[in-house]
Amino acid sequence: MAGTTYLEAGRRALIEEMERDGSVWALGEDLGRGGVFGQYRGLQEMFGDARIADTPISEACIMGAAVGAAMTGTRPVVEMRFSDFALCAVDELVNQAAKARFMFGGQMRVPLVVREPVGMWRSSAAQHSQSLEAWYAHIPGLVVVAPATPADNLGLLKSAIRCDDPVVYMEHKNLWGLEGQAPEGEHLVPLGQADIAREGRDLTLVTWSAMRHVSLLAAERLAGQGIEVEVIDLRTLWPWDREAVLASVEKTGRLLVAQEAVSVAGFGAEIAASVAEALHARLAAPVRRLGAPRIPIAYAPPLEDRARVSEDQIVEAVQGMIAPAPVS
Amino acid sequence: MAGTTYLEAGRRALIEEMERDGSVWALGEDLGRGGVFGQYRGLQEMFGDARIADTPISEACIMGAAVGAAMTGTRPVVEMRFSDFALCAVDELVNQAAKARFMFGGQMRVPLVVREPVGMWRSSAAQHSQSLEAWYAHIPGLVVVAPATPADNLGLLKSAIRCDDPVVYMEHKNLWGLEGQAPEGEHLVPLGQADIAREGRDLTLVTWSAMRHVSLLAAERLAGQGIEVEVIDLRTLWPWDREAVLASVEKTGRLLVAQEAVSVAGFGAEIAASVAEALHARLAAPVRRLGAPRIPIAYAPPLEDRARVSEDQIVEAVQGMIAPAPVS
Amino acid sequence: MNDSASGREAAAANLDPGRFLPVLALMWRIRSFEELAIESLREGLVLGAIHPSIGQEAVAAGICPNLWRTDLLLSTHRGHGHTLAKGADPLAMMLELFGRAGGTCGGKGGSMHIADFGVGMLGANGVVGANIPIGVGAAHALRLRRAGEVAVCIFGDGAVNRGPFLEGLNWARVFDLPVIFVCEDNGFSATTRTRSLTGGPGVVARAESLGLPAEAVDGNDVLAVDAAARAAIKATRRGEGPRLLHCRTYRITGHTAADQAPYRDASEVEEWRARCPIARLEAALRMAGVDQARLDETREAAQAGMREVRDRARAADWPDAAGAFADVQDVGDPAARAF
Amino acid sequence: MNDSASGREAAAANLDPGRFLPVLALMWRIRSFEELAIESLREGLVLGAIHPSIGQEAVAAGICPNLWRTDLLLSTHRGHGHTLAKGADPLAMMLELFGRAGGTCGGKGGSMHIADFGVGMLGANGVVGANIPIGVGAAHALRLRRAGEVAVCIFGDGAVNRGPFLEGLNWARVFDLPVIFVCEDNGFSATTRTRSLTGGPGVVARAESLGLPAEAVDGNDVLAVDAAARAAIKATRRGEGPRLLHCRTYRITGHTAADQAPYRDASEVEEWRARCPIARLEAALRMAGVDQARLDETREAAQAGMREVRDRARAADWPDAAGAFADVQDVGDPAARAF
Ligand SMILES: Cc1ncc(C[n+]2csc(CCOP(=O)(O)OP(=O)(O)O)c2C)c(N)n1
Ligand SMILES: Cc1ncc(C[n+]2csc(CCOP(=O)(O)OP(=O)(O)O)c2C)c(N)n1
Ligand SMILES: [Mg+2]
Ligand SMILES: [Mg+2]
Repeated sequence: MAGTTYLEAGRRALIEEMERDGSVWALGEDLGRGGVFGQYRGLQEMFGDARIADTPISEACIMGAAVGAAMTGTRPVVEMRFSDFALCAVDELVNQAAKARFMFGGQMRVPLVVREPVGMWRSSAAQHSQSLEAWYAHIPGLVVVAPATPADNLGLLKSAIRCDDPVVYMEHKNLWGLEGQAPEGEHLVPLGQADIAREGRDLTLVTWSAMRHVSLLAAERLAGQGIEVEVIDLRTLWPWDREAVLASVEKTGRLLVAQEAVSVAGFGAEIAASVAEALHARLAAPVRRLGAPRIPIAYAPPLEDRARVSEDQIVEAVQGMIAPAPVS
Repeated sequence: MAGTTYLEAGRRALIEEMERDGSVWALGEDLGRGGVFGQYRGLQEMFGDARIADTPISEACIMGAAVGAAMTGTRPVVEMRFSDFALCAVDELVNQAAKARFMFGGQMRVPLVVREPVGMWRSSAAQHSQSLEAWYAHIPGLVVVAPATPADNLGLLKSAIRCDDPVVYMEHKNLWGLEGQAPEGEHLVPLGQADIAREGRDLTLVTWSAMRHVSLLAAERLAGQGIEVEVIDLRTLWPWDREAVLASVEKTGRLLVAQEAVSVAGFGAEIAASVAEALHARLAAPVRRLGAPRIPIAYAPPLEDRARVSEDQIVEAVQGMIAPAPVS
Repeated sequence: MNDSASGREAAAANLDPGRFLPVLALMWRIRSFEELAIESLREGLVLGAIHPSIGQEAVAAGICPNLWRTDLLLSTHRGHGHTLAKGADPLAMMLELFGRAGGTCGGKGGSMHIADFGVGMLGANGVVGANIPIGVGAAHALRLRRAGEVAVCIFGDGAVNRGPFLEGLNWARVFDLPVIFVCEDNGFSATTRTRSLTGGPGVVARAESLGLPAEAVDGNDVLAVDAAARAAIKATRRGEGPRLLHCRTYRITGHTAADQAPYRDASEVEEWRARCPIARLEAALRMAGVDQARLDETREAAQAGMREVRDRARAADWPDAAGAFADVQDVGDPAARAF
Repeated sequence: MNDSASGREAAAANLDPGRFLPVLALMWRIRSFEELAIESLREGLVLGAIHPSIGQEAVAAGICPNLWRTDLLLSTHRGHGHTLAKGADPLAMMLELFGRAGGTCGGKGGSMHIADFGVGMLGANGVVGANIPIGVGAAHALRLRRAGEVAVCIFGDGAVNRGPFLEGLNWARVFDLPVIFVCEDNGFSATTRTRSLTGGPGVVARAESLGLPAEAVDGNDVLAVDAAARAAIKATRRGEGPRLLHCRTYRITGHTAADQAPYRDASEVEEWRARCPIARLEAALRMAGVDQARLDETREAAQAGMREVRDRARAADWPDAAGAFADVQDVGDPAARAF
């Protein structure tokens, strides 16, 4: 194990995979200068400007070209800078990348990874803060990944690059500087496998991405009150680890989902509905979801905070589910 | 009341609103030749080519220009031809239209209607068959409408055009020829109000768009077996009529959602999760969802049909919920 | 016009029948394939919409025979001709249109998603202009792999008003990619005249403004298309970078096989029928000394072959419904586990 | 260069100080606003990223004073200068950057979404190129309403590689709209030189290929920008349709206020500092007989005014948190009912 950051881990993952497989290359804006957050620092010097390609500001062509290049024997890693800008390339991702293999009867694959930095991050406002993972989970053909720790950013990005399906890979902007340990040798985290971040018997708290850390803080506080929360970090949203979640709720009898995205039609709805369908009789309390209200994300902190799920909210929600308020 | 079709009703709605309000105009490809399905037949002759504008094949600019024109005192009705092509204009709809009023602190409104024909329709395959209403329901700022009958297509399109918010208006391609009655005078259907298409005491079946009709056929068959299903056609997905649904499930104790879209992360998840959260103790059976499997839509009928929710599936699901199979 | 007409005659006199009789056969096969597809649509055998290219055959037939099998081709919703010309099996194609087992895409795609990766045909596309970035990316991969192949990306005049046109051509220039763009200009964007939707002098000027050499050719003259395509492919294969060909042509049918095209005069259609690219090649071959019997034979053989294709397709099985769950994705495979 | 240099001197000698002293004041106000915003960012008062336009003031100041208050302006992430020049209140703008109550957008937007519809400033935009279709649509609405106003849409050199540039300019030509496009070319697409990302001769050629008259001007010479803008606005207002101005300039700061810009030489920055558009206007005014004291006064007044703005903004209240639920939408209003 060695100390690293979430950003460094992603950088290392790409370096390792590019060294391992000459067909892997990356394309996006400003990659030669290290990318907008420094995730690509030094890579153009290491691999040359053909494999770390600086592109025009042409999101549709970045994504579309990656589709064509993936069909033609290479493994592109697409950098979208902010997930919000990927909205300029939705046809290319959803109508083309996701469907091509099926539509063409399995003649080929589209092995590409789209890195889409997501989430709220110091007053970035409505066009630079979104989390739209639910969209991609809804689209047949796509794999959706959202790592929360340095080790997972290393192991999942490597798995994503080796995956033959198109992967939407959502790094959280607020986690770039997060420090943690990562194994020194080859480290792969399988896609589709959740991480039980904390064990507990009283309630299952399902989460992913940056919300893992808020959830763990809340769980810590609740432990002080004698409430043992099991925190499950999904890590991959499609396919999500249904077995792990159902097994946990089978044990605890309670499900709370904590997500940064807008709650309405967010991916938490899929989890809550699935658990309610599968384990209705086992539930000691109704399933519950926490997420952002259905409002755009504002710039000023007092307004921005209203779109944030806080540790306090999680603590309160858990308390409410464990000891329901008496019905008046 | 007079006999009409779903298509004619939409055409009449637009004519009435254009006659009523000189700031309403429509823009899209081939509108001068009546639009791809004939929904705009004769309108350019009636209103001139400035108000029924033929546009280049430039979806991003069609949507973006509508945003600018809506901010500048007009009420554009955008025709996207197939909802799939709206994926070429997602930034314009989601980052711009939906957020502008909020982002700019309420300085103005963006009163536009985006007509997006959706759904499966005779072997149209993966790029001409999608139903992505869940996406738009997830986006703060948008209203989402999906009419299922001629009368509703008349009354809801008129309401959508009068609405000061951006509305995603999803007509179903397979319903264009559907015949029905529509009131002869002014007919407005309020946004956000569900239609109880059939009353019943045993189970609440929530649906929308073309699936309303499949649901009603299933309910008819079930009635023959003594099972009385209450069919609720949501009509508007955002805001959805939570009160109507909760009141019905309060009565029946059972919820089934039937949707044409992919079930995973579809809008049915929102409804199922909401009902499970609010009425857990009242439920006599777990909530359930029917929807397409997570596969792209194929061309050949035997394959295409695997993505279709059938009357049989609904009947079986209801039967299973009313008399659960004994646990082995 | 006299100059070019006499030039054409001279060219025709020099014509190598050994090279152009197969081109004529190809054009007849395309024509016949589509006529039978239209007929089959009316019979309910073809299931979705089809976009015939009748009258436009010279573009496919002028370009594709100049390509290697391993060169790559990206096409549009109006792609039957391109696909046949690139070497796809007409039976597999007809099966695809009929939605049957053995179709190029196993019945999953239909006319608008026809593809045959085995002959470098990377797909028709249901989204106008979407094939441009994909074609550019295919060329980008060729360059990264230092392969000697080129990619050809064909699109209509309507696609020239979509953003991906600019993004793709600019990209091809910036990365100096081995890609040839072909604007197959039939004058219509679906039912609207493209001229009324298009600012400026046209696609050649647009390509040049993005730094690409571009050339206009008579898209109903397969000899002209052939000559321009050969030169372009040769230059691009040599490493001279991307370029564009603008082929002016006309579609004799409506936008789809169901479109009666009331938005244009019969006389206009007749004018263009008179410029039929197949008849023009026949005339040139006659001038080069090929006798009528040989021409008739060529036509009849193509037509008979396609009728057989249609008949075999008619008798074929439907695909197994379980296939609807195959080839979606490996991770999170819906065939392996119901989600 | 001699010709235009001597032309410039002649123009300067004819300069009307009554018209250009206010322009100078405007440029100083922009410069000072941004210098204080950068300082305030370092103090933690400005909250998000800001993109200064220091060195580029001649574009805003050459164009906007020629507009009516009711003309419309669409800007970018680098929009402070345009917004001030269009007449927005600097205090409301600084409050917006500080995220305070009373900001142009009530603290909801910040620098990248600054807007003042009251003066026809329809918004900065966080998405490169997204303002082009919106600006085109604003012009479309003007035309539908037969209003006499024009729309001006400013974007960077990087935006010229996005599809909406083509779609928007083509649209403006096809519908013959009263819109003037301004490419404010500072040579960089964020941290990459735009030249290396751009095929062909550039934005003027691209605009011309789409049928728009286009003109290149020295974007650091406010007199040149003013003259070109006046002519363009006049023509467009008269109904002569859309056109484009290409203003070549340079940003003295990094891409954002936090960017140290290690990707370029100090000497290059120095070269451009020497072409400071403010200093050049001062020189021209001096040549036209304005004395130094008057120039100093102008600068000092602008700076003092902006310092006061900053101080008042610093003391302002935060917006009420409940505002986060306001102005989302009327139907399905999250403020009216928790969903
Ligand atoms: C992005 C997009 N917009 C609209 C359509 C609908 N559509 C299908 S074909 C077509 C006309 C295309 O014209 P052109 O590119 O000239 O090709 P042609 O049909 O003439 O061969 C249109 C508008 C589409 N498929 N994709
Ligand atoms: C669609 C999109 N892609 C990428 C970005 C990130 N980005 C912000 S500013 C910028 C550079 C824009 O360059 P230019 O248009 O020349 O404007 P300048 O910053 O030079 O004023 C980039 C790439 C964005 N905001 N939107
Ligand atoms: Mg065409
Ligand atoms: Mg720039």
